Amino acid sequence: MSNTILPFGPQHPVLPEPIHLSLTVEDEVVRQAVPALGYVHRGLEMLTRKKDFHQMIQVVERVCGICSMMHAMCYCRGIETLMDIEVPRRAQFLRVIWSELHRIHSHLLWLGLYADSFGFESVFMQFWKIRERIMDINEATAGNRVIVSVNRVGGVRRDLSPSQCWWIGEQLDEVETELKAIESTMLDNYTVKKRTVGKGVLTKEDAWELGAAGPTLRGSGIARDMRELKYEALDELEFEPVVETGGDAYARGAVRFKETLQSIDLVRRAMARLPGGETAAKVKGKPEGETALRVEQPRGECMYYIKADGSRFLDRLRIRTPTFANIPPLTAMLPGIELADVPVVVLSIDPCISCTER
Amino acid sequence: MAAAASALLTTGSILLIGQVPIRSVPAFLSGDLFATAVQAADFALLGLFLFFGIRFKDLLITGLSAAQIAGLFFFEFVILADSHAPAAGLYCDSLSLVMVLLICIAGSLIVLYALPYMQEHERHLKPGKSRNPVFFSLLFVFIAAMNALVLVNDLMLFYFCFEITTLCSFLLIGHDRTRTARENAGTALRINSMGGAVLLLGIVLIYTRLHTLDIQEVIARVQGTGALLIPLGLLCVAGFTKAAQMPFQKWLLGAMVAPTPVSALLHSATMVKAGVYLVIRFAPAFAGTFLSTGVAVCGAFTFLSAAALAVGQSNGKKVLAYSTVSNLGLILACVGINTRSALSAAILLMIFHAVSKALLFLCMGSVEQHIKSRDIEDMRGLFGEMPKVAPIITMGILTMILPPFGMLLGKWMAIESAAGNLFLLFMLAMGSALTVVYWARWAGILMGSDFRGKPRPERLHVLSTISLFSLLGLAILLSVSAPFFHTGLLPGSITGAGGFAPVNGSLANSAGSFAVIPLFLAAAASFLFALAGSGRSSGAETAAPYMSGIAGPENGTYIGPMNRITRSVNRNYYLSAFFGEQRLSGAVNACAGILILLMMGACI
Amino acid sequence: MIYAYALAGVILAPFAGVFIAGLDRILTARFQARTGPPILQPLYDIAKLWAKEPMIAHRFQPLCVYVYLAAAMVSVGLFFAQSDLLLIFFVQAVGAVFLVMGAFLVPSPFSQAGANRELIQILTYEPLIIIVLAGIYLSTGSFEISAVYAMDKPLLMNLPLLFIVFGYALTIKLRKSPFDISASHHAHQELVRGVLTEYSGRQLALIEIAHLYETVLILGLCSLFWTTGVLGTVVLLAATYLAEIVVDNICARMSFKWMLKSVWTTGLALSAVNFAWLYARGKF
Amino acid sequence: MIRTVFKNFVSPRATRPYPIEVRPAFEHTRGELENDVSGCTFCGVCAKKCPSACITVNRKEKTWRLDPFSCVYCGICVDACPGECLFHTTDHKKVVLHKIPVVLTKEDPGLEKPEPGPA
Amino acid sequence: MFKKIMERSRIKSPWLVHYDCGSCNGCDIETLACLTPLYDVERFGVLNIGNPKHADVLIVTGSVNTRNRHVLEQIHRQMPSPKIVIAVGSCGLSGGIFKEAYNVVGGVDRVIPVDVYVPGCPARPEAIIDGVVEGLSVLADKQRRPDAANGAVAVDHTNSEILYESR
Amino acid sequence: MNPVDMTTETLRQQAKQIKADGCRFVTVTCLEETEDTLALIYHFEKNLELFHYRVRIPKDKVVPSLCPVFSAAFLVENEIRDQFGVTFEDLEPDFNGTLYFGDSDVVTATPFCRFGVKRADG
Ligand code: NFV
Ligand code: SF4
Ligand code: SF4
Ligand code: SF4
Repeated sequence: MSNTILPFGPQHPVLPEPIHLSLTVEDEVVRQAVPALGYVHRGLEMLTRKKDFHQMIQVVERVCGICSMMHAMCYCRGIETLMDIEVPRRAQFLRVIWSELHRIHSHLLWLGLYADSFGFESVFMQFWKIRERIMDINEATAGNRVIVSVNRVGGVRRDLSPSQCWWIGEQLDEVETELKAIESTMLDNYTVKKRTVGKGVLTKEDAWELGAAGPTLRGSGIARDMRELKYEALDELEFEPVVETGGDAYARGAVRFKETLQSIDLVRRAMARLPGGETAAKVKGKPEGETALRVEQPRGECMYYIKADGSRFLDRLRIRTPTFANIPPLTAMLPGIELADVPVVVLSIDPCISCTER
Repeated sequence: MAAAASALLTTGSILLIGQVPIRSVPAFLSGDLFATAVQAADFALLGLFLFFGIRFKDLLITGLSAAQIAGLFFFEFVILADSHAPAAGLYCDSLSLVMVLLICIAGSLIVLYALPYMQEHERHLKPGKSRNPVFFSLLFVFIAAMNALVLVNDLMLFYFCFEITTLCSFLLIGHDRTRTARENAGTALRINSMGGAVLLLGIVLIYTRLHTLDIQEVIARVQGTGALLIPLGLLCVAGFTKAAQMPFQKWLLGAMVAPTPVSALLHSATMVKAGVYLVIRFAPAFAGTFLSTGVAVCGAFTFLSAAALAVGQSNGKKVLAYSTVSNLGLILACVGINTRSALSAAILLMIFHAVSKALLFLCMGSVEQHIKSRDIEDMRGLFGEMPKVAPIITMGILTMILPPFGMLLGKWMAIESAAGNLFLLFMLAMGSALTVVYWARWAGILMGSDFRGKPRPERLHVLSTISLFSLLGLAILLSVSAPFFHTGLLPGSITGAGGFAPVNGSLANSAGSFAVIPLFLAAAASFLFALAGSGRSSGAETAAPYMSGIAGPENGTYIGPMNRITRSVNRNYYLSAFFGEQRLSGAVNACAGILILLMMGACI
Repeated sequence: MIYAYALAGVILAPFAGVFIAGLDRILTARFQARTGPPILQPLYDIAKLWAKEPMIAHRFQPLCVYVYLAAAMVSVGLFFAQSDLLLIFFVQAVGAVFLVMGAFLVPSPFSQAGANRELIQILTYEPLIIIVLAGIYLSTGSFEISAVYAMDKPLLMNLPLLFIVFGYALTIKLRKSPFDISASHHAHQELVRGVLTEYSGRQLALIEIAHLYETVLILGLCSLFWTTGVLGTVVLLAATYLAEIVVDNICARMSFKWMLKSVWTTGLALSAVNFAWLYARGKF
Repeated sequence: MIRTVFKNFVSPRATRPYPIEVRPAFEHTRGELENDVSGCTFCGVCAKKCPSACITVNRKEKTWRLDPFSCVYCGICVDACPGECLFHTTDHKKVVLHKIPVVLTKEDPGLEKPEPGPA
Repeated sequence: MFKKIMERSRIKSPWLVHYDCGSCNGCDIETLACLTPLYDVERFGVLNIGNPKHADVLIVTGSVNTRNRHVLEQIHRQMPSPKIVIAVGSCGLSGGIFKEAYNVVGGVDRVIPVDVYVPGCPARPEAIIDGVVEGLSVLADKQRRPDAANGAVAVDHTNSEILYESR
Repeated sequence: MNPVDMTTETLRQQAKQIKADGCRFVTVTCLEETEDTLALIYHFEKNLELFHYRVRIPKDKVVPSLCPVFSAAFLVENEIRDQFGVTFEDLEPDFNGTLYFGDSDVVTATPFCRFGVKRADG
């Protein structure tokens, strides 16, 4: 006898973004899940034929609003490698500060959506309330709440004044205390644990084999964080990847929660050591050659492949985003879980479809 | 012929109204000749069972029938050898009357329905030569045996009728002569032989203590003494087997392989009701004893567990079967509670259950002949296909679960009576909730709109139509008139002080009242209101269902991965993790067995 | 006289319901550090839905909705007529069954799954309510509401644990976390809005109204636990409802399997203890 | 959570009563894009640099045309403008019911004082 | 009187459904942010109802592409009128920075009639609130002139005082 | 970045070897090199280091899929199928060019192949 088949998405209130899953369900237990993509595909990579390599910064920033800063950073680093540009130390620190702020905002946002996915509305509200402080920081320092647009080839477009740093520190303290206040809810609450522990388990071996990235990978007990590559100013800032061993939705949530606190710490330390100097190097010429490089996005490892032929227009730009890598693990996680847990598990990889499809 | 006979039966039974109680010992019943004839028939019957047992190589049947033969032999020729028991003759009080009415009216309607049904059935089955005459004869023998069973006052005669019903059910279940039919007939015989053996043992024990076979006398002498619990307990167990209580439910489930009229008969008016009747009949004898509580607990447990099993079923006939088992459990629970209110609840439930269940089974038969499946999932949107039968089924279902209809009235009475016993109450409460689940789900599925088969014209024979509509009308009519016939028809011993009585169209006792007539008025008013209200909005176009924004061109489809048009199906919501047959059956049977053992153990 | 009460109840109940629901939303918002809507918001919602373009998904759906509303109204009427508690409850169940049937009518996976889940919810709370009503019966000797009002001591004293059990049923009926499983007030759940998915416009308005009636009914049942003084009743109701809102805000939505298991076990255990206690005090 | 919830309940609500009370904007907020045409030389640098291709400059007719509905408010043009006549206000662009592009010409009364006409 | 209540209710209770139509999430999260404590559009009775069949307002973020245009059309179709559509962000307005990308059809108004345009990249929550408020006056206007049921109608920009009052 | 060259024949064999060495699959990049050849660059990583392997193929060649070795490869290979029209053998699940695109008549069959599409700088 055939089972229930239901279309989950693209327009679905628990999914913040359009992705479709054809779920085959038996007695509320998922037996099979077939994904369908393409509802956000724009074909950004091909815009290299219409926009020059400077303009592409603005384009890759808009691959995704949530991780826009790091997209631009990675892209700029790529171009800088191709053009042999030495980025000033201060700019490297500023990039770290903004990128970690972005990570905080992304994680807070996710934590809220995640709470909403298991119907914990007040926690959603709380996280988003806390998050507004980071948005304020973004707006005050970069001029925009979400798409900060601070990167440029050779450095950054904005600077931080000491008073701004001081203010940011203050705001981060607030964020930290408020986060600590709901730490026990996210990590110890009975109902939350009931909804997350043991849901969507990804073993260490599977996580590695299926190419999971970021917190999804670290939640399964593998300490792999691209920040270990020590790009930008990270070589000066000690850093330990956060690892959990559960491999379930709960572990992934815990990783992100702890990473948020860790990022707050990173921003503080980066601001404390912020060196003086220029914020951008002079740029001359056009990029040529090919390179592949990675940064750690909020959702994990993001790889850029850039090939340039010495003209204003890049030859090929390829972005491998963390969610793209996390989709195969997701499809492996879904069978066997309950229908009610589908949103929890789907959100537990922190899917960003606009990143995935570009 | 058959139609005429059924008409005769019905009128005959109706004529009985107002004649009760009758107690007579007709001459021919007391004659030696008759006694000998019954004796011979008894042995012949048991011999037949033995034969079947040997032929099927079934040790249990063989053993049981051999034991019964030996027991009967011992009883008739050793114990009864010198002291011949005086013949007890016939007894008809209001309880018997209710039963007779039920058997005759429901039975006749079923026979009426069976006429066209069996023709169609034969056409489909194509046996060498028509076996319908045999079939209808058996039906009538069955009905006759049932009538006799509720009318006799002699335990040995009762035993005889009891065994005849066993035989008839065995033959009728095996009617189709397929392998499963044969196997399930075997099961039925096996379990009912157990009942027969237990019954015989009980009778023998009673006789050795009281030296009488007169049922009324037995009851009168035992009532209030708390004596003779073991034989009475044995009688109850015999009743349980007939009424297919857990853990004896298996034969009734198997019985659905038989042609639908047989199932309808077994489930509604005859056979299972024989078991219930037996227990109700002897209820006064063990009122207030531990046995009574035991019966109540066993019944309530059956009510709960069978309802749970029904939730896990997608086979429509099985749902009906489990629901029968479950409702019989409820009835027996009421009998076990053994107060006046509880007994009237039991009798009302028996009446309403018989009518509604007969209706549902017959409808099921039509559906099955029409769509060639008995799976509930295949009945999705049946309304589109069978615009006559589907609403009747839905109505039938509603009469089973919703106020102001009779079944719910009975359930309400049951719960009000059970409120004093915590354990019972829990089981009744949970069971009644489970009942709502499987019925409501089914009703919703029937009336939905995604039937996907090719629509064929719905052909319903006049006789079937008459039968279905009469049953439905009867269910509603009886529900409306419940407060009145309750007092008019039920034994005075039940409806007297402390029991339920009609007050202003409500049925009330000291603990509460069920406003039957006002509710019916309210229901009628709301129905009109609803009709008017929905009539106004019927002008609106029907919108396609929400499919996450990717609904396909056809209702109920969506454009899935790879641009494929996928049909969204909704099936298999039977919570097998909780209520699956495999998951529950073992534990449930074990529990029920233990409960029965406890009950018997406590009698000792 | 009884009919007058019943009529008054039926007419006034929705207004009380609007007020309660509005207060609920404001308080919920306040617990989430928000401002929240105006108190008459439920009224606006219903009036707006009433005036929307009609759009029906199945021809029998309006019928089911109207029966749902009618059942809710009749049960509230019966309540104010101080009728039999069990009867009121069964009449209310008619509405629940029809709501489910209406959701089953449409070939939409969300409404179907929601309907199934709604059935599970009915399955979960129905026994509890029956047990609570039986508890009331044991304390008063009757299922009639008037008998409760004849008591000289609040029921809560006799049935403290059963009141908690009733709280479970209340939470489920009000569709609050952790039991907003078949449909929630906001559609942020896997089944969109579950049973309510396919109802729209006026039908949804009718459902909302029926829901208001149900809220009033269930709070009315709740009020039976303290019948010896108006102040006590009001305090009890306010405290209970506040507790509901707080629970709603400190719990995640749970799965129906958990609900069935945990509610049945804890509910039955609590009521067993309460009954045992009653028994020990010779209340049987 | 219960602590947080009650804390929320007793502390003043976090809501910014937006339409009634408007919070002062941050200094560097990139709000609506404006052109003080008086300083514009119609050099077209902004149009060339704009990643969203939403500015068109016609040197001959001396018109500066902005499609504010495809502008992404990145500020690249502002950074690039040699005449320093482009700037962001701190207020977001207001919502509209119709998409009408902004077309500014030299003759327009710009944002600052009007240019004296040709002598 | 009844009619008056309904008219008033309609602008007091806009339930919205949000569809992310290939947005970069920027506008998306700003739309969601409107629901959160700091902006709390529930003040205006707005609920994110998630189901088009219950919604009055469709908020679309992002640019339309070849696959999701059908979804968008369908959601719009499944909303019972009176309804309004608010396009949010440069992408929703015109395709924004992606308007030249090969899989981008353009703004939302290429597919369904849009009533209110909220510019920005991303549009700020304040702007989105403005958009909703503005949309309500369009809604009010639509009910006064039901013949203009769909499609953008010219209304006076400023008659949204009803929402600004009293809160 | 110095890609090691491979051929389609040895591709799967080498992938197995790479996997046995403890490498992890990262992604595949496809690019158009000349009018009728494409290059597939396979990226792997081990201990934070990236390794690249390049396969040059004519446009109409069927390439063995990496799915049997690295099951995570299905998504990216489907994407390449969409964008460059490369057919992979043993791709599971195979969306057959419909991963991203619904209406084939609107989007050109192989949107990422530049020849045939006018570049902005001529
Ligand atoms: N983090 C991140 Fe992205 C990137 N790259 C990812 O999947 O968010 Ni939209
Ligand atoms: S860059 Fe500045 S001066 Fe040149 S056209 Fe643009 S606005 Fe005018
Ligand atoms: S702000 Fe950016 S998008 Fe807007 S006109 Fe200037 S350069 Fe173009
Ligand atoms: S307008 Fe900007 S922020 Fe909004 S979706 Fe488009 S690119 Fe993202």
